[in-house]
Amino acid sequence: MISALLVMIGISLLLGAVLGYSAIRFKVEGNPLVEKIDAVLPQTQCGQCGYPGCKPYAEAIAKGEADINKCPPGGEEGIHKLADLLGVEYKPFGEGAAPKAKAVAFIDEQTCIGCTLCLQACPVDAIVGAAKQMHTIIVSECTGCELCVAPCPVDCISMQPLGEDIGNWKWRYPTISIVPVAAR
Amino acid sequence: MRQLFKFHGGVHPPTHKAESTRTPIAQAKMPSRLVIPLHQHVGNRAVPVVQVGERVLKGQIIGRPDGRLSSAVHASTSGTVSAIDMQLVAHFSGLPDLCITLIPDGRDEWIEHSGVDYKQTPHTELRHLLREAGVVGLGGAVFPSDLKSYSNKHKIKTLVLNGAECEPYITCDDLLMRERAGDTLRGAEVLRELLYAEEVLIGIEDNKPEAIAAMKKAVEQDGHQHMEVIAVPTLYPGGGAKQLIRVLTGIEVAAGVRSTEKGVQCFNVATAWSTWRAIAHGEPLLSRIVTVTGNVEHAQNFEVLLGTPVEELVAQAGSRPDTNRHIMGGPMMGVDLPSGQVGVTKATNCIIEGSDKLFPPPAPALPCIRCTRCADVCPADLQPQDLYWFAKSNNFGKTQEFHLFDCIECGACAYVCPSHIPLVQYYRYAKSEIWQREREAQSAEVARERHEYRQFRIEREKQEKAERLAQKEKAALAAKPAVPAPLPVAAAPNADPDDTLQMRVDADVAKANLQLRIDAAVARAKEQAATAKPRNTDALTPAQQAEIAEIEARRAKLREMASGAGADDEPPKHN
Amino acid sequence: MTEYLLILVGTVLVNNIVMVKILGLCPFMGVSKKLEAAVGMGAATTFVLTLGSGASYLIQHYLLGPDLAYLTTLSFIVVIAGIVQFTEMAIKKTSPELYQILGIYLPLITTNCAVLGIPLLNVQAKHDFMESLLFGFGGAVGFTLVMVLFAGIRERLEGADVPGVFKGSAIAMITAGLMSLSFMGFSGLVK
Amino acid sequence: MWSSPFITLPSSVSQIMLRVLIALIPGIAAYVWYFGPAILVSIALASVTALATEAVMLKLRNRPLKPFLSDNSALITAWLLALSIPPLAPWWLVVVGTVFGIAVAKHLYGGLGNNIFNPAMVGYAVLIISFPGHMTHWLTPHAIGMLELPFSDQLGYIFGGILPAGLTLDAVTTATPLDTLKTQLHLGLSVNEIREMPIYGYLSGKGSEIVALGFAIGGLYMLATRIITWYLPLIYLAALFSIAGFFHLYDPAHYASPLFHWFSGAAMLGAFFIFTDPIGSPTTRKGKIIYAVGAALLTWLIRTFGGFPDGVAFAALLMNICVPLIDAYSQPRVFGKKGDGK
Repeated sequence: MISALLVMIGISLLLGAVLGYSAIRFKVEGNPLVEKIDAVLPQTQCGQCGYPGCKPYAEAIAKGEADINKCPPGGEEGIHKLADLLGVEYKPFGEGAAPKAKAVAFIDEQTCIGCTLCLQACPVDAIVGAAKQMHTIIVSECTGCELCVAPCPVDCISMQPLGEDIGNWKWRYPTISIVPVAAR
Repeated sequence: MRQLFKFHGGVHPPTHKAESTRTPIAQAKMPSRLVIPLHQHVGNRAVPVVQVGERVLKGQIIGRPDGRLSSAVHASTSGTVSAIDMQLVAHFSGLPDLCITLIPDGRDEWIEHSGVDYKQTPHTELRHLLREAGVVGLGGAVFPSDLKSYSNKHKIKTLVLNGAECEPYITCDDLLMRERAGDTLRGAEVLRELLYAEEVLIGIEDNKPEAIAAMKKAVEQDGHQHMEVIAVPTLYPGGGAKQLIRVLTGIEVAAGVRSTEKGVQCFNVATAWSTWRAIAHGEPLLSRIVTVTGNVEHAQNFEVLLGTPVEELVAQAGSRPDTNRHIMGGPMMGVDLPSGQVGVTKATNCIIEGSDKLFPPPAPALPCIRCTRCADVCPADLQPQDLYWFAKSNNFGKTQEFHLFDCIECGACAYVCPSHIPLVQYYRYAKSEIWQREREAQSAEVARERHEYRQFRIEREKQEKAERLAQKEKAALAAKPAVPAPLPVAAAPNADPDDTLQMRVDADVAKANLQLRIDAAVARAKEQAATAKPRNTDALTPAQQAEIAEIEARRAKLREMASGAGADDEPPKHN
Repeated sequence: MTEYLLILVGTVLVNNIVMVKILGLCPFMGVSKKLEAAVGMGAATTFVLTLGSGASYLIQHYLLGPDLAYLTTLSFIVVIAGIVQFTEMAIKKTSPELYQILGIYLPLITTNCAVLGIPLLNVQAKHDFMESLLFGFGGAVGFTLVMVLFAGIRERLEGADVPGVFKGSAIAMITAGLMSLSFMGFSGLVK
Repeated sequence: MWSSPFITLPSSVSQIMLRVLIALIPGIAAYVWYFGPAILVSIALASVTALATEAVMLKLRNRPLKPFLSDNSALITAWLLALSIPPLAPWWLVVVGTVFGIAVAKHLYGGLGNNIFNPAMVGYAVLIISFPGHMTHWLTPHAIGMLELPFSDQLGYIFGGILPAGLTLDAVTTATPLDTLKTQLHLGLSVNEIREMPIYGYLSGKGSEIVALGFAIGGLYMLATRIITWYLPLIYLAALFSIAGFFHLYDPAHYASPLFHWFSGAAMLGAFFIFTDPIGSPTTRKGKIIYAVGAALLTWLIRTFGGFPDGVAFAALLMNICVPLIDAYSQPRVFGKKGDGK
């Protein structure tokens, strides 16, 4: 009985010592994961995930506080990428959080009064203008986050879906195949 | 006898070239109107420099190059600009692009032009002339020739002149070489000078003996020292630039590598001819030779003004009534044109009139059985069955691992596929999806930078404000014991506590004023909106209203969180 | 020498720990979606198993002996847990990606029945030290081999037109079954 | 809109598969000549079962019937399976094997082109593991002159399980030449002594060696019509020859000659019809070579040391497992790129 105890205690002490040493030897600083998650997110900074921007959301995911299916602009593919990165199961979007077609904000220049409220709301400084001057959207920088729509006191901002032109046209998935293949 | 090299794979589709080589090149009739796309080349779209209603002369620039990688567009004949708008163009998408519509006046009146002696002209000047003349690669790639005729420090040993013309049906280069060998070689000589190339190898597939003979004769007659006409085996896609370079020199130019880095440059024979016209005669690229063949009464090559609507062109060859499609280019890589109204462009080497009899609609595709017939014919040594497997399941990362971007879309794989899978379409689909993702990743990167900079800016402003306030208070504190001091200078105006107070009041007033102004403006705008048109929030569906409410709620939450975060951060510091 | 070779061939192919003994299925199913993950898991398991077999032999022979045989399982678990902890820390430091990919399956090597099974089988078969090491190493190599092959198949299956209800784990299980069927071809090769 | 290329060669999957079936005919003809028409019964049985299973599975998977039933791939599976099992076996043996092969190994993976394992070989493996007794009773060739069951009685056994009074199955059947060799070697006889037994002919078993020759002729037809490429079958045969030859030279009393290996069991059938199944073999040239050598090694190992009489089916299945990995690591050099294609 005593010998059994001694043996177990001995093993435990030895392992404890080795593990204690390696805990110091293999110490890992920081969490490089946040950067990786942030790189997957679409950077719209729209806050639809419930966090004030993409980086905070990435931090929350890394800490395990947030689900991976809270980013509609990232689309299904974004969730798949996050699932792959984190080694977790894919999770579909919740009710009513489905991604919308990409759109950019458009300011009706007739109605704009130049109040600068939308300038303050834009997370990527994609609206130019000055007080009492008409504002306009820099289409190429607009992420389509919709955060400028609500602050406008005269409701002159609307979201316009991006049309297809020769520049951004994409080849379609071939359809004449008789075996329908569901995209993953 | 020169040693020739081989490339992997290749196919032998029926050539159908004899139909259109029976008669010499004919001048196409002046069309009723010209639809000239402003984007006929690789790079940026040309910028229109004429107005609607303006009269232009033949050869006048109507579209200026935009940026370095771009080319000029000219009026193909004299006439009046009737529209500058979106028209259907020869593009896989079938989408419209910006075109200039010209109504010819029938006088065909040239703008003043003259050639130069290329031997007496500096190279930069020659390249400028090419750019102004809108000369681009006429083999189908339409890359601006001025950029290609610059070796950029790389020593060019060989200039390959591409007269292979491997695609079935197309014979425009064949006829060009038969009838205009002299000027073509002169143009090649100019390009050789520009590149300081040691030799010019003219590769022509051995199914064009007349063209080979004509070119050989011209080389002899004009005494071109560094030129050699070489018959290469007929094998599709032996006329691809990379493949022809491989066959003639043994050099392999990988995807994403410029051939000049390997000491080779390749031009199409028609480009060489146009180069000569542009340099020696000052004639910009206004027309090209187009093969009209397929389902027509008399297949033939025509000299066609750029912008000529395809319908008017094919009518001259006697397009048969059961024609149901116009294919621009060859049957292996061509574009199914969206309409007969599309204008001929610099890339239009051939128009094939198609019918269900000539090109039966594709059989339904069966699953891939991995028979590797596609891999056996792939000229880029790819594994098309694997590319297909991953493209089919949207596994784009894997397609790139299997070198999707080395695919030249020659169509040999789909040609031999016993399962009749539209392989090339899968590759194009995968490529454009990857491009889109890259675009998105880039814009996400930009957005991230802008967002981070904005946050940095806001933080800085906050800090500066805090510092200013702190300074003021410090100054105020310092000022109090300084009051008895006789020096009024020490009491800086803004150091006065009353002053600070005054400022705050001012700020409040300003704020109030702003609010007033905003209110007034809101009222005004509302009035205006009410009279002008309904507000965008009027007449909303309940779903939209719910959406707006949801966005509002999100914003409110954000504000709350932001202010919460701000409170946590006081005093401001970076962690 | 021949004996050692036979042990190796026997454990890698004929009595493959996953395909024939059907041990260690949870990492086999769990970490075989990606080839790199499978290779990483195989390497980690090989490390743990080889070290574990050696350590458990020493404990069995020099610490426990016949008197304390009832402590075998308990002490083996403790030792294996210790080695897994160590491996986990080492991987976290050297390859954060692999650490992330392996995720929960890395600490779960502890409860991988193959990892406990092999030292226990060693005891049962009365292997000497060298044989124990080889048996552990061979078993782990066999585990890695089928993991990697299986991961290759699963990567390809992602593109296959598998009927809806069989997508994912179901077809993976069937594949594992058919692989096991194929491995029966080795039966009789080594006694 | 339709995109280029607008022209294709007129070849099709069903045509390729049909040629494979045609190539099997010389071997089957030899089979009938030497062993009687019972094999035709199992081929017919397997074909009907295969098509029916295919149809049911397509229906269940909601796929069109016509293009897949007419692609002839199910027939190849059926024929190969029928040729691998003894003709004198209860009818349900063929049916179970075929159903399992087509339903599980083919359609659960997504049908034609998607399977990992060769369906016929999966069916065979399931049968030999589940019903080993039924899988060892092979017909004796006419040439030996042993007691033979008339065809009508064979039918009676296949469909009714009834043998004529006073006959046991063992009396009218025999083990395969490969199986006999293995058993007798265990009993201490040398290869040469065993080869003196009446079931052996010039190279291998009487009759069965001619059947193998028939399959080889069919294989040459497929090579000539470019249905298969030469390196996979020829390298397989060459590798099998080398391995067997090496050991035969080392100890002729215990290791059979390479030609015996070639013309015994399913080696020829495997070389030209099983290993060359494009869906279950690597696509790269290098990969095909690795695959062929591996298959030959496994065939010989299992035949010589393993517990099963023939190794071809298991070699095929084991190599099927390796194919995705072989493919991944044997990518050829891409045009213009160095070595590994980077």
